[in-house]
Amino acid sequence: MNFDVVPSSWYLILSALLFSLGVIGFLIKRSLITVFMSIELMLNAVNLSFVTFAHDWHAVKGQIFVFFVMMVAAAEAAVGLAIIISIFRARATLNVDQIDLMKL
Amino acid sequence: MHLVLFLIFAAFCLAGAINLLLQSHPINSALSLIVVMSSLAVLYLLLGAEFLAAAQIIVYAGAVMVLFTFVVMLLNVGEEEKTHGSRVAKVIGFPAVAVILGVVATIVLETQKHLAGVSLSDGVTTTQDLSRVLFHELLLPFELTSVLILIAILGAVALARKEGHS
Amino acid sequence: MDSMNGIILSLILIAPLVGAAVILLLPEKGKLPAIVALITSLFTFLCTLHLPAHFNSGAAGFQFVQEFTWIASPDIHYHVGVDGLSLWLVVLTGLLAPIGVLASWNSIKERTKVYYALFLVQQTAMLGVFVSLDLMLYYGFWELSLVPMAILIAMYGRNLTENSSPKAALRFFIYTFVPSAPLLVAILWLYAKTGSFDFATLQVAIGTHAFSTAALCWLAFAFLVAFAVKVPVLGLHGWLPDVFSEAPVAMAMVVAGKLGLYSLIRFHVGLFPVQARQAAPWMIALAAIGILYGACLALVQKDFWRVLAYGTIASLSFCTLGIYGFTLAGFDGAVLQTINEGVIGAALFVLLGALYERFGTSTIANYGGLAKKTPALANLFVITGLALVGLPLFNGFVGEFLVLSSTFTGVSKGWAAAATIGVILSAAYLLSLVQKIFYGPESQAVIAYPGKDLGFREQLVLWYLALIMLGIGICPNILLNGIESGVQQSAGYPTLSEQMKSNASSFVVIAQEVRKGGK
Amino acid sequence: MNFWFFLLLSILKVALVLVVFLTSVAYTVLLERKLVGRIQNRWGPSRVGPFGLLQPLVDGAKLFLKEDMIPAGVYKPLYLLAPLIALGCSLLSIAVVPFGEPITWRGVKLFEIADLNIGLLIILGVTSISVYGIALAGWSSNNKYSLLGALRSSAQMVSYELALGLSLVGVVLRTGSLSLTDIVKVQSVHGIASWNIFGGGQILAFFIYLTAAYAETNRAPFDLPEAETELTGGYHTEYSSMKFAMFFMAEYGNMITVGCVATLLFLGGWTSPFGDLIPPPQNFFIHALMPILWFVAKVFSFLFLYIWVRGTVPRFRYDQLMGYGWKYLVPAAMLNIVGTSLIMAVFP
Amino acid sequence: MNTALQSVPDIYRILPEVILTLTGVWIMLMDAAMKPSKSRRSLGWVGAFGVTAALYASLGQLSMPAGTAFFGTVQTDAFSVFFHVLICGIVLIALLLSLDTLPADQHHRGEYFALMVFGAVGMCLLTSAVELLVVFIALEISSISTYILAGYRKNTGKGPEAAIKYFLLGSFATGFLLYGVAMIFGATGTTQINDIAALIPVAKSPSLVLIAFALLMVGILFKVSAAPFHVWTPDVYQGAPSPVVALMSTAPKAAAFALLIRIVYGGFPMLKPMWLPLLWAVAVLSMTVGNLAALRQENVKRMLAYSSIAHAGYLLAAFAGAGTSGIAAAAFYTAAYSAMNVGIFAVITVASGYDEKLPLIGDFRGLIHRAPLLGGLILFFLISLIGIPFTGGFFGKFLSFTTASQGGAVWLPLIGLLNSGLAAAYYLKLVVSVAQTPAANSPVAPKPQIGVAAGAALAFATIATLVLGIAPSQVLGAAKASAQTFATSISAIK
Repeated sequence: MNFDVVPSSWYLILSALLFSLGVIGFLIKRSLITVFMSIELMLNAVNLSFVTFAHDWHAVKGQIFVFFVMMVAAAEAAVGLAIIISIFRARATLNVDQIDLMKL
Repeated sequence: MHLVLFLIFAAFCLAGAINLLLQSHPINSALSLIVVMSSLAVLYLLLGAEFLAAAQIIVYAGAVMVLFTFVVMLLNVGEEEKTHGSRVAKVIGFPAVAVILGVVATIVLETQKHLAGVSLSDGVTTTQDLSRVLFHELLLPFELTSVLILIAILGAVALARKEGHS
Repeated sequence: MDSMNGIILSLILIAPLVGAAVILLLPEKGKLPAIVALITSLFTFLCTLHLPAHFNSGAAGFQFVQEFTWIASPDIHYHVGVDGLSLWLVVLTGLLAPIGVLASWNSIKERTKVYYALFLVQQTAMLGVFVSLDLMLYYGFWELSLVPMAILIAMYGRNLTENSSPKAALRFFIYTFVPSAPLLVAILWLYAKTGSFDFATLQVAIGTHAFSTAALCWLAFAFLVAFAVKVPVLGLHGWLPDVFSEAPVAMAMVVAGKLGLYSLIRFHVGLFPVQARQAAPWMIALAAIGILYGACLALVQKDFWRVLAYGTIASLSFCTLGIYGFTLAGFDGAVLQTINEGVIGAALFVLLGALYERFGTSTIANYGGLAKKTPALANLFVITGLALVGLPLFNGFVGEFLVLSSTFTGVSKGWAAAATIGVILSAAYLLSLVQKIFYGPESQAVIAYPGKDLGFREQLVLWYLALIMLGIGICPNILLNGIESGVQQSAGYPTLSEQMKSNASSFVVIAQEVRKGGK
Repeated sequence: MNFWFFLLLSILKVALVLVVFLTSVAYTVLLERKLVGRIQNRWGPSRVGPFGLLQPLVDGAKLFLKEDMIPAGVYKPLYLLAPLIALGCSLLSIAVVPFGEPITWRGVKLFEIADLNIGLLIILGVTSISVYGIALAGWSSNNKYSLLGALRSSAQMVSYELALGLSLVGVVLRTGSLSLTDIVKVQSVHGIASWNIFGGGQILAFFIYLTAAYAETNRAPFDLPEAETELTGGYHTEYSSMKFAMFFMAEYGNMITVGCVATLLFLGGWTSPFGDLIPPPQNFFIHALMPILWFVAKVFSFLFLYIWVRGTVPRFRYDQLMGYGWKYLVPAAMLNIVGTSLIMAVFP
Repeated sequence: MNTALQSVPDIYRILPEVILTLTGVWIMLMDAAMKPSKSRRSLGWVGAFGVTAALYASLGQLSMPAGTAFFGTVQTDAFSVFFHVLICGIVLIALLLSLDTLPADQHHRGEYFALMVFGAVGMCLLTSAVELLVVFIALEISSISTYILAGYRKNTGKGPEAAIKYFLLGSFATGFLLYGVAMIFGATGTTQINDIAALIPVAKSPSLVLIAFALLMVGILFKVSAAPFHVWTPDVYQGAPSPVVALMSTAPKAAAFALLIRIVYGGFPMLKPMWLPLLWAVAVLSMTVGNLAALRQENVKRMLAYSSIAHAGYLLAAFAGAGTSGIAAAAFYTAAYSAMNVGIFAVITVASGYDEKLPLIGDFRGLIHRAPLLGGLILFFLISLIGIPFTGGFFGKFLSFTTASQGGAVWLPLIGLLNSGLAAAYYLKLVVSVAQTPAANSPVAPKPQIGVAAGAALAFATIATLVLGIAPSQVLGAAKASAQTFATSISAIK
């Protein structure tokens, strides 16, 4: 086995695994802030796919996509965390199951 | 060498991600996520994306996650309460995740024959190459990001500010 | 005047809308909205009278046609016209409008603007149904007719204290709106296959066997159900009693009957003659049972609105019976009876409305011995009742006779007998109603009543209606000529094509005979 | 290149740099105490060894030997992790700093642990990570002073990181590279005249960098995270003995790193201020070591400036600090970028 | 880049977006320059003016030949103009509405207006983007601004809840969308929508394309709140301020539908055998789920939220149509839906205020007696939502179903129309409530005042709904022209 070459698919599967873990986190975590972190994990997983594909195609565009995803993630984080702060002020909890003023 | 590095950091990634799920305190989850992100940065280096690796550290680990920990500290968020959550989400969600993972993995493995391997020596993208495309062909999206960030700043201020102050 | 022919139908359609807009724009001061509504409806009525005046009963096809492309693709046209079938229905609608306004004159006291505006919109919608020759346009008016009705029932229902009038409105709307979904699908399917919404085009396309039998069956069924609910045919009548006891008088008198019956003849029988024929045994059975059922239930009701509701089911079933007998005389009778029902029903509603207005109750047991205090009311009630029962010289007789005799000779003696029993029963319920309200010992309420008889406005309306009943009863040919030409030409062409067209002339002869006998 | 040889040499380099770095950290502390003492008209440490030169060693020994206390209420894993992160980050960035001429010996660069195309970005990245050390320390201490200090500190660091990063863009624009070696090389030709701070016209950038660097390292006049009068010790209130020493070392390590970066980016790095005026020495060893001397001298003068400022400028108020950073430094840095690009566009 | 469009400078192709951005920046600058105590009303007018200017600018784009700009990242054609005009119209109405209904003591109205205008930048761009990178960023611009606006009522607790739900689920969906983009990039090496269509036949792996498409669909269907990705809608609509709901229930959805059309017809035309049944299934599911859930609602905004899910289903039915007619029907329905939905939320805003003094259906009891104009308008828009003829709602539904039955799915209109019947039941609850006489103990909100701006907003929405129902030829023509764009581009690929 050649120790200097790793198949691209390994990276992609790692990415898929991370993505799935992110989705699972989104489903099972009960604190808003960790739910949000799970989303960040998903985005990171996607980024890994992008970079792998960019490497495979020798296309810079894939990397730039990742760059933009990062910027957007930063913007989203700013807004998301601001929302989380405002919800904490209003409800004094971050538990997903207690954010239920509007249930039937 | 490459294989070893890949395995190590992939393991870090996965361990971090799993730890993110297992930890009940948000700050630990955040730190796990930082581990994931930093390991990803190394993987990017392995894939020849050195600018992205640095950006990953600076933007994600250094800015986004700082914000997260900052908020955790500011709100003094405690341990996660163990509430059962939505059963429907789990009943549908987990099989769906398994299916997605299975399908993607199968497809990826099947596609592997069309993909090249990754080795350290090939295809390092220099920052110049990156900027050339970024400021030329993708100028419009780049400029658009400024609008996005403007909105984010505006929104963060608008949302986090307490009512009654101007 | 002939220059008017091209636009007269559009004028009839637009006039009430303009009136509604004027009412909305004017301030709500005193009787102003009512006056505007009355003027508008009278004007519309005058316009509708233009139609019989210039109608050429000998000519084939539709008259007063106006057509232009409304939307190019999908191919929807503004296409209106009348034939003998719709002619008198349009006139009837025009006639009932001012009556409705007068009937609401005192009973609607608040928010008159909205009331009269919606009333006039409803007017347009109903007229539109009768004159549309493009299926899409037709469907538009058909659906539009539901809305003002539902809102008016909800807003101006009689029992405002409880939730009953909104419930009645809801029930009415759902009952009529849901079945129109399959109707629209059927129309859309036809359009997808033929690329046209035009009535005549579709009639030809279906007549030339462009579609599979199964498809036609479903289409016909979709049409049938949508219309049958609106009539209502027995089994689909659940909305009617509620609406009758809740709706304002002017609305209740037009809600049932003519729209559905007209649509059945024009679009079910007219478009799908073969399928209609297949459905006929069922419809006849339903109709005959409906007559018995309605009359029987009417006998035992304690509330006079409900008596009227079940009585209406019975008399509308009569019309259905006439249609699905597939005889020319039956058709004539059905259409005539539809018009009769409109007139008589209107009169009854005005009468019962007058009672309700005076005593504030619709429970029959609260009345008794009223005839002494209000002789005019009693007289008019009796006259109207006799017309409904089908006393010779009144309009009800001609229609009922045509239907019964044609059923007897052309369809089935058994069903005809059943229907005849129904007629007798309806006489029974009406007479017992009259007896309970106007005769017998005076009830508490009646004793307490100061004794104000019908006012001038009410008398005017009722005598006028009574005159019409009598008029139609004495010389039904004025109507029947037109109706017959319409039935023959539009609904009749494919309907009677197979076995009846060959001996259509003989049926015409029979019909003539019957009519002579009627006189 | 032999892999094992590369590994061995790398370990050697790391060890050497580590030792030198830590020693200089210790003596920077001494330097500060002495200098501040002089500024305040007193002696500073002078008892241990000649001129107090052994003072750092004794201090170190003391901190090592002190009782290791962990308060009861702390969140232990992070409480222990935080000083490690702080020190680790402080040590990490020195790895990409080239101390001298890029002389390679058997394929390995001698005066630099790792040569990367994106050395500058690595430094920025590591700087941005170092926030965690302080933030986590403050939070895990379970003490309001610590928390407030940490919050202040992380907010301050995140804010000034922006100005710091932007101030470097001008330099990068002029060089067209993110490699520190390349950045130094373009400043080497005419000596002091071609240094970025003078010849490159980056004096504004240098000023911004200087200010931001003070804030990044939590040094006076921006030492609010540990303003004794309000917050006692700030984020390290609950730390003592060795763990405190780590924070302490991290702070001074950061100072040195910042000094190195300033030297590389603005002051011509290891090149001589006389440029080509003095012909390069023929002797190989002098040729190799002279640049290191220049480098050390420049870093030293930067540190001197650091301490001088600490001794003379009063502390800012927190809102002033934030306002200054966002309202003046960031716009000024952007102005610098625009100006530099304009000049480069007009005079290519 | 083909030669024909070199005559048009790139900047003209994004002129509406440029105008909107400048307007937003101008509002922010003015906001900063004004004294805190001063009324921010004028800023709303500035926004309205800017949006109108953008609307005209996009109409002006009709005169230039269809083509791409900025290295093939955006494309202006009849299609983009159609949706630009639609979105600008909606934002204009929402701005005018906010002008009168935002509480006077709201200090941060400047930001509010700026966010609306900036959001419009993203939505507009979404309809003309043909590069997935631009799509992504435009989507985020529109989403983030709506997240923020959704959480604007901070004092109730419901506002932040709405915002967080919208935000978390929105970002979650964005994750899927991005994963899809990554996959399609991996399969074809490009992220340019038109190139994707050309490169799919030579893609690295067909299954990669399929999974990419599936993931993209998840992301987009979430944005249009089609079942089963609709769970966020009711909570968000309920918690967000009413004028914001008027905006976010229509404009971002319109943009997302435009994107859906671009992607399925422009990017994946050869997968039609696959996505057609998929979209049908989603359509049926959406209308059924939406209507069934709406039946149980007591809260007006929640009910309308479910109804909007159902409407997404009706709209998706149009996709069944063959080629251009399907696109035209979908575009038209989007317009009709937007007109009536923005209308009904506008009326509800005026009637019950920014803070929602009348949350429940029962609270609207007797509105028509208290405020005949508002009550009448509610009835009118509800009638349109039910789908009664001579309103935009009917004609849109009609077109959509006609297209579906022409496309061969007769059962689809049938299900759709039965659903309309179901829908009528809950719309009528509100109709009846509005028309009823007010109960003695029903909460009486102060008699609503209709200001100039809100009046204009209501008038625009009403006229649009009426025109779309009675004389739709003009709009339909525009929708068809826009569909033609696709016909040409699809045939160009084949």
